[in-house]
Amino acid sequence: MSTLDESNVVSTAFSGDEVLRVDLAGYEGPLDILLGLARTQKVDITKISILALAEQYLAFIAEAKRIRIEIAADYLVMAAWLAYLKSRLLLPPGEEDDEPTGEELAADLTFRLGRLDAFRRVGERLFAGILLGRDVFARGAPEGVRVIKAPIYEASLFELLKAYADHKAQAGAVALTITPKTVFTFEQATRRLTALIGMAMDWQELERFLPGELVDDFTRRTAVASTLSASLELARQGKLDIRQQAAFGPIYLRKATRTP
Amino acid sequence: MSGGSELVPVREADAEFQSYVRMAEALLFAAVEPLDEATLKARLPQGAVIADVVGALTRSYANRGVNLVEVGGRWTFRTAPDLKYLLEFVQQEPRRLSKAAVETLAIVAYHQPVTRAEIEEIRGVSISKGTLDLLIEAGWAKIAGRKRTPGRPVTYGTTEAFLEHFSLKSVGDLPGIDELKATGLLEARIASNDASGESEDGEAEVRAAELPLATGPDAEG
Amino acid sequence: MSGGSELVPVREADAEFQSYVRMAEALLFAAVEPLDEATLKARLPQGAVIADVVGALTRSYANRGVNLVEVGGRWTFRTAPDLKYLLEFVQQEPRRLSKAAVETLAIVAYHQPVTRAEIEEIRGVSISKGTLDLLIEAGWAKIAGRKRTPGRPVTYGTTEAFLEHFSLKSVGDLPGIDELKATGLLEARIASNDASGESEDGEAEVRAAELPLATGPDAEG
Repeated sequence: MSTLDESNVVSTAFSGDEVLRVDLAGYEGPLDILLGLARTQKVDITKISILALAEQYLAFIAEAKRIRIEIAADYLVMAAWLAYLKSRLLLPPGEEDDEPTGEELAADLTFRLGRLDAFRRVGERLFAGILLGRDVFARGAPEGVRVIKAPIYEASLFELLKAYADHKAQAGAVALTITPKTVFTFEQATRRLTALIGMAMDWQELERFLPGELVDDFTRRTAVASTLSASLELARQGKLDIRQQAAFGPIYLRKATRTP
Repeated sequence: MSGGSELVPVREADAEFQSYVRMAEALLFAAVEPLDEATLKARLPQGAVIADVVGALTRSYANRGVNLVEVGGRWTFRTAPDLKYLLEFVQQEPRRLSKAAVETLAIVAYHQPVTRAEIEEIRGVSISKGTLDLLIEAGWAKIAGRKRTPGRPVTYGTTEAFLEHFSLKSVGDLPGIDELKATGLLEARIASNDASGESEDGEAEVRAAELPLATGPDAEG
Repeated sequence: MSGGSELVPVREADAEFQSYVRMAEALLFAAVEPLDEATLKARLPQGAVIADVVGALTRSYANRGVNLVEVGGRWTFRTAPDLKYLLEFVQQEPRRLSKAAVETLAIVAYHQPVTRAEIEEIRGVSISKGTLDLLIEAGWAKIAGRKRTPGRPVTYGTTEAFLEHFSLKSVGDLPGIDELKATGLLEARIASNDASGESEDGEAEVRAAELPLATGPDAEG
């Protein structure tokens, strides 16, 4: 992205020596930040050093934390994952054979960054092409010939879907007042936990799996309850391990060591 | 159609003059209304003699399917008079469907086969007779059959032309409630309690048989 | 646009062929939208070879201020790209798309048919409300069908209006698509891990185990 976004903020931050300017506002998630950071290495995206990238990202997040910027959960999840990746990359290979090697994980990340980068580039090329109404123009006052199949009546798919959605919205509006929105449901917890547990190679406190944006104490309690229920269900399915060392003590979760 | 330009045919060969012709051609083509000399003069490079440029353009289009014509001192492209017949029988003014018609069409698409009474029940208002007729006239809705309930009411469904117009492979490709939400078309909060509402169809006849229709025009917009 | 027409240059001289060219010219000039072969064929006399007629017309307009171009397999006249500076006065307010929308459109275009989950996987964030529906509203994206994976998710693709807007003959004409294909970036997954390439959708766990995804349904604004 050569224009109109804030990814330049970090570029400048890391090209100069340790002048870390942290601003999460312009970013669309952790992958976007990683790509911004990767660009500062000024090499072909397929040749970036993932290890250096991981360190940059961790420094970025640490700085954001230090100056108390609100960080969404997925940025922290990525940080945890990169810390894990870093340790895998630094560790001599050959241990724990059931896990993908650090190189494999790094290759996967490189692939994803390269892919996102590629789609961004072609997106720019698309808009740099010959656009109707900007670069070329249709006849200003056509006398009117239409494609034979063109109907007399016009309606777009958008209108059709919007009409139905609006209708549903109206129909649903009555029930809306009854449903408290603040409950973090069992389904949500299961989905979230399923997505996150893969990163928990080691024991992590249950608290760490709670969603980041818990507005009040009530929501938080529902989140704890549903996440605990979800973890029990996932443990039953053999997808994760649970540990609690004392009554009322903290509960720890990790990815199941044996695949079910 | 200035006869004067024929006196200086040399100029037409020159590249600069040809570039003016190209510019005038593009301008006259893209303009939403006929352009006068002053407008062309303002857009073309200084030194372009508009009468000559327009004259050359007029001549080069003289025998083509489209001609450059002068109307009230302004120029515009028009279909050659002898080819007007090609356009006449196909000229049609596209008309937009009303909001009520689009909504009815959406309900027919999502709930087919559906009776008129069911549509009214779902929409909460009675539908004017013209709405379904119009959808049938547009070629998007058709009579699908009859329902096996007392009175054997006619049911409606969508046509092949409907699928074609909206680029759908099948009716099953219409996004469901969750997908509408995911796309951003439906407020995310709303329909989470709608899982049961999904299967309205099966019970519709019961309800339709029991409930009086909302008849007032005041039920919704 | 058929290369074949060059083999029979005789025809272009013949009066009948020229009359077809005039007719096609008139129709294409008068048309509100690009015309396809079927539409031209239906309007022209029997025996007119549309590809030849359109080819001749394309060539005769090649160096003019207005060109005949193919978009999405249909033909239309457009002003020559090099004259854009002249026509700024008719320019429409360009639709300003957000970075997210441009990226999403690129993924839909180059990766179609693509599910919402796949778009999210590539972008690493959940799709914000208003991105896909904006593209659908602009008439550039449409529902392409459903994927044969668990849950049969809706897939998205681009429309003819998209090709028209970006002056593309077909999806295969997208800039850089060959490079993207050659680098393997359009393939679902990197080969190194497990070969779960095809059915990405149902397997959130597999992906999550490899790389974190954006998890919150509202991870972005």
